Amino acid sequence: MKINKKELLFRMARIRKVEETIAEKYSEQEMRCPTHLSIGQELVGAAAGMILQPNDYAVSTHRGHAHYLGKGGDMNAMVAEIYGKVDGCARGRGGSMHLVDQKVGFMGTTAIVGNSIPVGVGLGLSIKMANETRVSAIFLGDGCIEEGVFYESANFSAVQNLPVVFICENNLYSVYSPLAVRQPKGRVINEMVHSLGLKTFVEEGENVEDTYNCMLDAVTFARGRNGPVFIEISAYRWREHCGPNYDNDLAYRTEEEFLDWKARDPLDTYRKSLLETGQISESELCELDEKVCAEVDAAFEFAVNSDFPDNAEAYIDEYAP
Amino acid sequence: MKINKKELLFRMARIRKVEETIAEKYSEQEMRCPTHLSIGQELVGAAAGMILQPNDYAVSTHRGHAHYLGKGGDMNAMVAEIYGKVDGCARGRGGSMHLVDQKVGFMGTTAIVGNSIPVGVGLGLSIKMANETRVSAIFLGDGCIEEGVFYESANFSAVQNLPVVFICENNLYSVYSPLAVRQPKGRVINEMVHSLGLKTFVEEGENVEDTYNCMLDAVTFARGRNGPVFIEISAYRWREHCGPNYDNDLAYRTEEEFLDWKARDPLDTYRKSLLETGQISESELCELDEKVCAEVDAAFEFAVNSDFPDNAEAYIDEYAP
Amino acid sequence: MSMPPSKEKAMTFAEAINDAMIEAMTVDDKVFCYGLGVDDPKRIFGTTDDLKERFGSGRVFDVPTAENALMGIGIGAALGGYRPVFVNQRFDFILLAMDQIVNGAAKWRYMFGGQNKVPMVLRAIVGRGWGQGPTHSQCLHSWFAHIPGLKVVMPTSPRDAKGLLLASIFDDNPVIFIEHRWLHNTSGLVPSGDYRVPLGEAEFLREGRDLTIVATSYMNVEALHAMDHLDSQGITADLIDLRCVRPIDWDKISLSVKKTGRLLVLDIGASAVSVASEIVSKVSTDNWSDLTAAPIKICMPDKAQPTSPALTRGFYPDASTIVRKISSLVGKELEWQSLSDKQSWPHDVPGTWFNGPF
Amino acid sequence: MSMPPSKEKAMTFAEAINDAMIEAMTVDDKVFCYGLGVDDPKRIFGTTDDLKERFGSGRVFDVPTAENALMGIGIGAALGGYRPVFVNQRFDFILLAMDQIVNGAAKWRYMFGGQNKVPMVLRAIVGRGWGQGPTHSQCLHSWFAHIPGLKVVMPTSPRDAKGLLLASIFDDNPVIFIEHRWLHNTSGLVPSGDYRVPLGEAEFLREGRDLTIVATSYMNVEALHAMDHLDSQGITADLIDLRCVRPIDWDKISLSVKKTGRLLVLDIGASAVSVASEIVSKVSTDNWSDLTAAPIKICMPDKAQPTSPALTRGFYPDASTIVRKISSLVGKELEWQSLSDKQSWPHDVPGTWFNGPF
Ligand SMILES: Cc1ncc(C[n+]2csc(CCOP(=O)(O)OP(=O)(O)O)c2C)c(N)n1
Ligand SMILES: Cc1ncc(C[n+]2csc(CCOP(=O)(O)OP(=O)(O)O)c2C)c(N)n1
Ligand SMILES: [Mg+2]
Ligand SMILES: [Mg+2]
Repeated sequence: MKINKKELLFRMARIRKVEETIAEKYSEQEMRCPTHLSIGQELVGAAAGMILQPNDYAVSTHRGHAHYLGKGGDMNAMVAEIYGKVDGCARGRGGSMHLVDQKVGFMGTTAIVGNSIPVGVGLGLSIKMANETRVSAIFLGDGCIEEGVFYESANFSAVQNLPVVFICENNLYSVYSPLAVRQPKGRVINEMVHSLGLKTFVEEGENVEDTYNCMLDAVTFARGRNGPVFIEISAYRWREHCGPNYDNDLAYRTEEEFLDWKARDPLDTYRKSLLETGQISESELCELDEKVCAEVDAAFEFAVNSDFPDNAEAYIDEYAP
Repeated sequence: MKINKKELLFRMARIRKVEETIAEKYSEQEMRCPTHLSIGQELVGAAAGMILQPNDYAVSTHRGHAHYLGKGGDMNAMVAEIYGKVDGCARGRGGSMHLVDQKVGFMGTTAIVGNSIPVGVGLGLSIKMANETRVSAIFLGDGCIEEGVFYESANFSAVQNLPVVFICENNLYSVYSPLAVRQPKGRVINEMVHSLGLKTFVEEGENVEDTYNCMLDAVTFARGRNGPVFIEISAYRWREHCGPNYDNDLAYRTEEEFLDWKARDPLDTYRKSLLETGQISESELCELDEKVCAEVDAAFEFAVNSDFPDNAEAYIDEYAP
Repeated sequence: MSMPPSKEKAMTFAEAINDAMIEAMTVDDKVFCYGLGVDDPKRIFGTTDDLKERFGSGRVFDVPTAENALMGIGIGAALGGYRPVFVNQRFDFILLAMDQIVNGAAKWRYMFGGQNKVPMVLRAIVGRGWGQGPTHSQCLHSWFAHIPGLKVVMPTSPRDAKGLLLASIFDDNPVIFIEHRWLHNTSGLVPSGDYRVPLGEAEFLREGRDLTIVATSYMNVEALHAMDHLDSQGITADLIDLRCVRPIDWDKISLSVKKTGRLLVLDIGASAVSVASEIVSKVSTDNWSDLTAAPIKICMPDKAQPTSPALTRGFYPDASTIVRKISSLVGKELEWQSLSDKQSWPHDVPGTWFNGPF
Repeated sequence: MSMPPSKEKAMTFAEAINDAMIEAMTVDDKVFCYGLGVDDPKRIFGTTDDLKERFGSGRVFDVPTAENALMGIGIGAALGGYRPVFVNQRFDFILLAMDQIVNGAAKWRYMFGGQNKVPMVLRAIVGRGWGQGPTHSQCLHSWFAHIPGLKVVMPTSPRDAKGLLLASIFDDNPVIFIEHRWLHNTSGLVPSGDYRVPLGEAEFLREGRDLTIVATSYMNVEALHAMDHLDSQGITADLIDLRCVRPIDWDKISLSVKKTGRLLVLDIGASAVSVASEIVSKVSTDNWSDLTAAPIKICMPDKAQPTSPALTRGFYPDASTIVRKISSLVGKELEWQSLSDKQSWPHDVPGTWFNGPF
């Protein structure tokens, strides 16, 4: 299958733009919830969204904006959610860490590390039981790997041969903590996971099309009922763990490291390479940017203009009727 | 280091004899607590007890009799504990699943699968912090491996390079469940654990001296501050999971499988081989058996004659003063 | 919901659970059952008998020992349209699954704006006696009753075991279904077919004048013994089997307290910060002027549970404890010794049929 | 235990925690501190400042995200002679560690016959406001207060933050130490040196006639506002800062209720089956004849907590809620509106200094 390259670029650019706009406006104090941006990490969500089918399931973590948008989640509803508005995808009850769009199979992001992993496996079980050909994708970070529930979930998915796609973005950090204090020296995550009984795939996230193809292979494998797969993609978070700012001044990582990754920015690199190889024209890029800007502007306008939920909504939906 | 073969045989025989006596007397309804026997699985506890130093720590599981006795735990106190007596190692408060003898570093067995594993790792951490040369041994079964806490504990011990010795007896079953419904096809436990970052060792439990040497190598490695180790030894539980009876009639496993393992009984095999190769004489064996019988008889006599704890003891020790 | 009176059959509590499972899996092929040992020779004390044979290993399956993931897997399957029943042989094991139960199942619907639902049942069995000891005997229903988003069901009779389990399975919320091991072998008449008992409705097991007894699970059995015993001494009580501890049927409790003016609450868990405390608290606040005496509760001691039979003797409150408390509540000397003397089998087993280990 | 009055210094609650950590690690080299981020640039809201620099990375270390094992590792290290302090940025995270806390730490001493001890502290921080939402704001102290073998500490003042943390670290039992995020920046005088406040002793923050208020953690702050406000309206109260919810200082509560005859309990968790319920329940039973009005409680709603500021407005009870309840408790109309009007910053942050995210 050929990659729709412009579409991939568009999807990455779109995520970048939303995230940067959130960062820009966050200091206005109107988005009053913990917010974890995906800037620098747009590729995986963007590519996954093209590879997965709308009726495939997905779940994600605290850092879920890119995955939600990639999977086809409603941008207006996401921004409104962060603004705490009633048109938010969770009617303002969840905030940035609780994105959901069931129409497109995006079943939820949750705020406890590892918490959504078994849920994704359970969705995979439901697929198997119903004898369907969808897959269930689980987005997770390198830190999620450390929770026992990841291990239990991976094991179960292997025992039951479930159509589950674990997609791990290894961005080297969990909050301010480097891998060295969290995982054994020399650990290669995908190799470790391979030994748990999953078919594994790995790619450097700076290689945009290779990453796409790698993810495509993995999803195809799982969809073919060959069992669960685990994909590890390297990535780098540009801004602080939670919030809108750069924080390299805090010295938990070096400015050089950041600049090195930034220089290999998948979005920028890909944009340039498509342009240089004549696969996209300047004017197409202009158009793309305009489209992205228009969509994002509209989303913020939608969110800002959306009403707050009625206060009484805090007290409903404890139970399904 | 040369193996003290007679001692090893003695230790195995001693465990077998206690366990068989428990089985014999269990139907008298005087041992009123869930009891998981080690018959068929004496080797690991016996060998570990010779290899570990008295000031090394150990923790174990619901099936802990052999580990407790091997480590030097007081047999009288164990039997009394199972009888619910005040001279029991936990004063009757814990029963068969809660054995402890801190004098010999045996820090406790607990009844929740996986529960004692991080405790053993924490003991290892205390050793490292105190800069001592002891090790902390963690006995566990193939089922314990499935709990997330095992994985988290193994990971932490590797990250911190702790002197921890995981000793896994793979007896193929967790209660009535074979490995096939619990772990992926083709899983080799020690290989999986190796990928978690531990140095691993494996041996067939029917090879008594090889198993001893394998465990010795592993403990030596950990004691040398080279990091945590994981030992997998194959074994077979002869009787029912919990209780005194044989239960092959329940058909969760075949009589043939049982007979096959029984034919390779490490205790019997080793006894015969020492005798055949002239490393022990018939009369020494007689002596050994007598010694074992005398000790076990004495332990049961001790336990039966021990008092029950005063009823008021149920209500003390909620808190340390 | 609850069907017109149909054929009834005598069966044990365990058989009633089994009957409910079979019924649920028959009427809805989205119901499935998983957990350690659900298809093993013992079949969870018989409660999952015949399920694998009838419904196949796709819908009835054994699992790795991994309670937290297994709970989350149930949530996912529920979101995927199924009605999972996750079975746990001991309540104590699900301490490992609290993140998924509380941060996950209980919150899912609310925190995603009410657009979805997590219809699943977690069956948890509470041990007692025969050396179950400190970590095989806890009943933390009081924890769950504190958590918005959960329903918590504690049946006493075989009839309710069936009716409440069916209602739980077909409820669209996560339900914690708590079975007391000492009830599994009790028997009674149970309606056949798709018999459901609505969640959140308590039941009067006795009606009387002198006091209101609110009890959960096995303590209803002891309360019935106590009231039978007191019959001849002229004391009668409303005995309310709570059946659900979240939500609680406050109306029935309040109605009864208005009549009797006296409240005694019986609980199978530790005393401090318990469902029993909640009931005493709420009644003291809301029925203040109805009460004619200080409300009291009888719970398990605020201690871990010991193993030795010498230590469990007297640890679990029973009918004679209840009679003694009623005596002080109604301010009248009542005979109780003969009750204690009556029991012909050891205190740490549910009956003569039992010879360990659980 | 508590030292002769020494030098006092003004500091924030967070600084007081930090001070206690430094003191504990200085006086006893068996004390160590671990948890996600204890040595990171933010230092757990400043509470672990300077620890790594002073005591080295052997005694102050970051960890993998693995709460259950980390709790058990603390138990093991405690059995090995250490006094671990395990830090958690949100209470909600330790739902993953319940097996080790309840089946392990709480039981260890009892179930092994009283021959050992598990001196460890689990610090858990409770979030609130600024969109912390359903799984970053729960306070389940009521769960722990139900568990034999645990101590549960909830300081309000900087002084107590230090004194109770030192006492917790040097207590020979597992202690759950709960910090409210909205207290971290409050300030007050704190004694220097090894200042300890005994666990299990409540403190009178105010003495008065008309009612007894029993409060935990941040609700003491709101109660103080309320009582300041009511001063001019002629209402005075005993305000008892509970400080520990296990064990509970029943003597002080009872003493006060005997005097006032009226009880109001304030809690920072959900209402049903809470510590507040326990207090109302116990007082209703034990101080029945002292009470002159129905005891009442003010808790968080029995709902998951929403994220949007539009939804959290009014969700958390505050001083004006307290005044209104007191009004009905003492049967007298009291002015409260001016209290609500006074707040100059948004309701979802602790003060003007705060501009998210937590
Ligand atoms: C159980 C739990 N422990 C700790 C946290 C705090 N926390 C929030 S995000 C995060 C980092 C997770 O790292 P990773 O999975 O690598 O994701 P990333 O932030 O790098 O995308 C942590 C530790 C949490 N939310 N839940
Ligand atoms: C958390 C938890 N889940 C389930 C159980 C029930 N259980 C008791 S022993 C056991 C089997 C464990 O198997 P394994 O570790 O292989 O030990 P073995 O009995 O074979 O020695 C199980 C599942 C338990 N005690 N704790
Ligand atoms: Mg990361
Ligand atoms: Mg096994």
